Amino acid sequence: MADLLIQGINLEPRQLLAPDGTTTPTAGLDLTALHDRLPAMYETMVATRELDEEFVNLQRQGQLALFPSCRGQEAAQVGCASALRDTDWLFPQYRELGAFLVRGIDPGGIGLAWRGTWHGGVGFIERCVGPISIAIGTHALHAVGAAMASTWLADGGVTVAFIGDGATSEGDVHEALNLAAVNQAPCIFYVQNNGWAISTPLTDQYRAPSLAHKAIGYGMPGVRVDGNDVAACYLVVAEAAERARRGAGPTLIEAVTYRLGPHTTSDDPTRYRSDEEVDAWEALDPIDRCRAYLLGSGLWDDSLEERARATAAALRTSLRDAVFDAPDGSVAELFDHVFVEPTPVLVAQRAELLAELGREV
Amino acid sequence: MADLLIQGINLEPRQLLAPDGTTTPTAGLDLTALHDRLPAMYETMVATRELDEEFVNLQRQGQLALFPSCRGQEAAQVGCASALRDTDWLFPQYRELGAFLVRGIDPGGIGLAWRGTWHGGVGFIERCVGPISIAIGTHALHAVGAAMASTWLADGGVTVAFIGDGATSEGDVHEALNLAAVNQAPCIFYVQNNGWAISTPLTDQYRAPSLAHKAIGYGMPGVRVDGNDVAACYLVVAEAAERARRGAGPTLIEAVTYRLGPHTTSDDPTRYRSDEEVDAWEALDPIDRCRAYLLGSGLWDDSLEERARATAAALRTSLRDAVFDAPDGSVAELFDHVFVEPTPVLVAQRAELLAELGREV
Amino acid sequence: MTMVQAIGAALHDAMEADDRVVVFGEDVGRQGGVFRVTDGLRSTFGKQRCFDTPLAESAIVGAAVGMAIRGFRPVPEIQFDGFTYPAFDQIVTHLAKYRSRTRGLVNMPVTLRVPSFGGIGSPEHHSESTETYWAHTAGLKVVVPSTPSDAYSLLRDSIELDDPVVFLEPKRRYWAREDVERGKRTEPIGKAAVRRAGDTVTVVTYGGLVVTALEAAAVAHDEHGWDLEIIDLRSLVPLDFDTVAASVVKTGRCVVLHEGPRTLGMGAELAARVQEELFWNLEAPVLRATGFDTPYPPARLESIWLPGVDRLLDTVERSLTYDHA
Amino acid sequence: MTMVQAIGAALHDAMEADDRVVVFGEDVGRQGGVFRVTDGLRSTFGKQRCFDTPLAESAIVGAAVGMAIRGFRPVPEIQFDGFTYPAFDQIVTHLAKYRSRTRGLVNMPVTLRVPSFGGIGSPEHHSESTETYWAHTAGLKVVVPSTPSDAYSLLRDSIELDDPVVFLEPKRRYWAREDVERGKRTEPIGKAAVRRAGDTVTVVTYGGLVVTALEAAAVAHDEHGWDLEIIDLRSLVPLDFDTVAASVVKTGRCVVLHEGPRTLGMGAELAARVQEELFWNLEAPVLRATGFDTPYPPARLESIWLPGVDRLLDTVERSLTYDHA
Ligand SMILES: Cc1ncc(C[n+]2csc(CCOP(=O)(O)OP(=O)(O)O)c2C)c(N)n1
Ligand SMILES: Cc1ncc(C[n+]2csc(CCOP(=O)(O)OP(=O)(O)O)c2C)c(N)n1
Ligand SMILES: [Mg+2]
Ligand SMILES: [Mg+2]
Repeated sequence: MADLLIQGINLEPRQLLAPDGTTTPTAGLDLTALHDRLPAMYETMVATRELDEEFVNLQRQGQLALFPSCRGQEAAQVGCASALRDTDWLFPQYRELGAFLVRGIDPGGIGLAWRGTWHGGVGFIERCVGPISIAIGTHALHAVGAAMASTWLADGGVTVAFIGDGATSEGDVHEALNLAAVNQAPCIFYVQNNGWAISTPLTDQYRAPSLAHKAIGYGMPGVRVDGNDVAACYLVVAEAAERARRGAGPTLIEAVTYRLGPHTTSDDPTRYRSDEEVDAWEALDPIDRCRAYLLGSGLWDDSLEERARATAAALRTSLRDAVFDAPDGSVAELFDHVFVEPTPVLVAQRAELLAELGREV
Repeated sequence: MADLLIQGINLEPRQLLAPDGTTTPTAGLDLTALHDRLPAMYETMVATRELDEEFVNLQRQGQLALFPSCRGQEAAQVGCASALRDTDWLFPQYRELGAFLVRGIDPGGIGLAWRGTWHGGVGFIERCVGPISIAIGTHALHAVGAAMASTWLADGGVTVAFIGDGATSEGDVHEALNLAAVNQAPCIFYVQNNGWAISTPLTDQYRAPSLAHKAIGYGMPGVRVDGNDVAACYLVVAEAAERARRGAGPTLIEAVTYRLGPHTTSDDPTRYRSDEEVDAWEALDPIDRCRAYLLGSGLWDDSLEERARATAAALRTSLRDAVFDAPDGSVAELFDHVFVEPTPVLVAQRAELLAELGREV
Repeated sequence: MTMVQAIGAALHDAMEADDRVVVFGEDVGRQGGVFRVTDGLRSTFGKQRCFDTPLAESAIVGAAVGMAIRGFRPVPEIQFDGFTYPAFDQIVTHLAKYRSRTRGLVNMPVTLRVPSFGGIGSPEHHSESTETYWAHTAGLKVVVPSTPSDAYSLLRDSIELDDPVVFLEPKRRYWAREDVERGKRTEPIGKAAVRRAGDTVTVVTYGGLVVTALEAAAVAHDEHGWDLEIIDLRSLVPLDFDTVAASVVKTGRCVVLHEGPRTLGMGAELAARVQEELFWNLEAPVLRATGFDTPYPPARLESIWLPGVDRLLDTVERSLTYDHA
Repeated sequence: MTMVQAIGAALHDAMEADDRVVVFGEDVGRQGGVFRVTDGLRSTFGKQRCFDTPLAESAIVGAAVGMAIRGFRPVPEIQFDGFTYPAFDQIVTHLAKYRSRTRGLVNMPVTLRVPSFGGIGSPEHHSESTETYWAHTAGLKVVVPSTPSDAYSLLRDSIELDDPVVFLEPKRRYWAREDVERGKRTEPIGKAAVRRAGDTVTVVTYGGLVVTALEAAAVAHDEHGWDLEIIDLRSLVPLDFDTVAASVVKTGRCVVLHEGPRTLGMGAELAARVQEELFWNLEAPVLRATGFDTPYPPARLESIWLPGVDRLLDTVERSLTYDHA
């Protein structure tokens, strides 16, 4: 394992749960401290998986314009978000359904983004979560600004930016890492390295030994974690959050995981990757792994699975109810949210459009 | 010294010549191989220093709008450029007078940029040097594109991007480093860390152990070199160039040096830095150091100093002749260079302006 | 051939004709582009001439500048209109100005392909009208095809041109079909096309809305007996003002149709030019049928936000009934 | 007080009035800004409220967005006009759209200060007219003061506004002096000022060229007996079209004066609007006295490239002598 320590950063991702659900004998981390939390995380992972499927169904039924599945990344997302306080701000990319559910964001509000009813979704801000952010990498800077604000407010808050492997190539992510480091902002850069940026593999994305190694160039701690191990993700984020809260600055975490589904419902991954690769990662399913551990450690009881399925079913229903044939929203709203008070030009254009629509009716 | 090795990169800059002109007993590097080159580098450093002074004079006399002095950075620039072939492309920021002189760029052509006669200067491209680039960091990407082109052309060329410590914070520099690494482009990122970005000190610019450490996050070699040691700069660049030429990819070099003068002639550095700091660096003058070594190693002869002064004097004269009360150039040219063929709008506007000027006469 | 195929064919033929042409961008290699425009280029020309880049738009344009300096003719793709913004500085500061800065010594034969505009129900940032940003920037040519055969021809021309071209491809016409004769050039860049002759009102438009204008013209003719003259600009820089002027001299009325926000959209420039140069020919002001000064709407609202046949005909009617109120 | 001092005073007073106001950017702290605008703020308010950032413009704007989300009122500075371009994506994609995207839940009370425009012999990229880029982008307010007292007042108003403002400071007026009563507000954002009343021709301008227009008006009056009405827009978004219209109704003639490239400059929008709404009031087309469609020239050529008194008077004369050629 020593040869995996490259420039002080361990290439072997931190892991608590082995793929078969046994405990990895690593770093003396105490898993029992997590025992009261693991069942809830399991439940949320199952709900995430099922709700994700419902999103895909709804897209197939023409109810959603598009959907980016997070299948395979449930542990990375649920583990991370579960380690934080509800008042800690999260800045997601777009694929973080697991984190959204931890925060209790209404599935319908997420669905409205993918239906094309409202950009960014509805119900995020109220839960201290930034809107869905499609312009890759840009939101990392919002996270840093928000984290700096936390320092000034002395609110003990931590801010997390969710970033894809592809996103690390954008200039904005570099500027964000650097700005956070210079200001020792209480910010966590949480990279979900899921192997692909649409069709672009990691080898065309970067040449560093790992994405965690980028931390060195910013003077912040960098850590790789097994992104399919919900316990390890939880603990690594909890450590980084603790460090951030006591003023010790930002951390770059690379959660090594895999996007089991297509990039979005419009994508055909067979054009660029092999079934074998996908199968190998299917075998590392994060939910199975967590269930195996719960079973092996005596934490399991059948009501947990029932509860998980029930939660999932309720979320699916709530999503369907919210988006199925949902009304399109008002075009007037578009004009009303541009500024606090519409400019004369907007007032006139709004009236013009309403007149046009009126005439059409 | 072991504690200076942070994550495999040596914080102690590579050095061949100690400040007193004796040889530093480092890394078994053979200085004698450089003996036939050192006198010429000395000469160019002296010429750079003197021509730099002439630029400052001309600015004071109102002949130039602005000038950014490179005083103190002569070794970093001359050492680097001297280690390259004349057909290797250089992409400068704006302060690289030493490199320009190595390339034989006419001082007048440089002066026309600072006089405000022509953006970017005149006579650069002909010498495989990019125009003066004021938009910080942007030219690093041009260097990568040019380096990729070298690979395709199989011309054995190496491309160098000159970058300031401040520039490393820009997103473009990150994208450049990453793109070069992924493509193993024959490119050298040569950071002159001169302590300041206008009034911003290094502590507000980055938190990495050194700028060379950023190389780790791109999977390329990173090296610190004493930027006031012309021999070390030469050798470190020669090594990187050799590596690039044989297809082994890019290198990030941090030349640790100091801007002895103000940021530009408009700047008042007493607002942000102490005399003590400047004095400490004055004592490390790169030209004195080289002269001391030449003296101590028997390479000196008085005709060298004479030649250096004569070269410098000729360059000063040539600069004065080119810029003093130089004509303003033709406004028509502005219209002619926008496109290969001017558009109808440009043809009309050009005529309009010429008519206006005609009327004024 | 669809427009997607026509563009792919143009890239193929250009790469075949000149080995200095290189194609790159996000997902253009292995995947053949998210719209399959570059499908097959990597296997035909090798991964040196058609390659995937890291996810970094500024890098894509900045590297293209560097390649052009060294004699290549890069044809980078930006995956969607809204993702030209991270590359804005490289486009405006360098691509547009490099020739000037080097006093004409270094040309920038770069063709920046951008799947553009709205109308296909895309998510946020995927439906932007960016043409004002480029057309206002001195040093860029701006080309917008509306048909597959024009897409083929204008792209070949753009790649052969020694100036930088921002090539805006109307996504909503990507699947439009037309017989395209490979190798054949239509009119050159800088020449507008009169897509329908008429003498009632001049309608000036480009890209995806040319079809909208033609549909409106059919309705106008059938229902009102108006004969609209439909001008497809084809390039915004250079602008073929002569063709517009000839039409307005004939009709005395002009409506500009574009989908981006009205304020400082192309309609502003065209209105300014037309009234400056044809003041006494106008029977009514130049009017604008456009998108609104809001962010581009979510997919479900785009069809009512976008200017369609109704908005255009309303505007034409306003032009025709304009009087000394 | 110079305009530099007036802006500094406005920052000081805004920071004193509201401790959520934070000022940051390149060299604004220790150095007090390259123009000394922020001089003294760091020592008065501490380095948490006035600080130097790394050299990264996208970071400056992106972080401001994040701070605004958390309730602060950031007043970032971009050191020069041309360096807004690396931040273009954050400005257009986020600053302008965040309120819409969050359905009105998150305001963006960010005032982006940008020393702007040419005329002081600066090097490349330091003299850009960027207003078209912002005014065309839905969701941004664009404010351009022309006098020290307006600079003070408009900046205080901008900082208090819950919308994002791009605040373009005409560098060439930085050292202009005027008695500025601290704390006093002039007219609000969205209200143009008639700087000189007249009934011959309406001249619409803003920023550094207001003085040029007034000089031209004096010459016009003395040498030709023309009475120019000079309108200083003060803000481009919102645009006070009523004031422009009232003037054009009176004069029947309008010239727009701005220094950026003509194509799609503010003159295009104003010409389009004026002819759209005041067609029958016009005795001549709206004309434009502007910069040209070239990159901004090097310092030694700027005085002949920039529109000055002569170009404006030529244009006014063209307006007055315009007839049915
Ligand atoms: C600035 C920008 N460029 C391009 C795109 C198009 N795009 C959408 S997702 C994506 C890949 C993102 O990859 P990664 O960051 O690894 O996230 P993942 O999709 O794997 O979760 C690309 C290129 C975009 N949305 N934004
Ligand atoms: C994109 C951009 N932002 C800001 C500036 C203004 N500016 C000019 S030089 C400079 C500092 C550059 O520092 P550094 O990279 O360390 O180079 P040095 O001047 O020390 O040689 C700044 C901020 C600029 N020219 N370009
Ligand atoms: Mg990914
Ligand atoms: Mg520096």
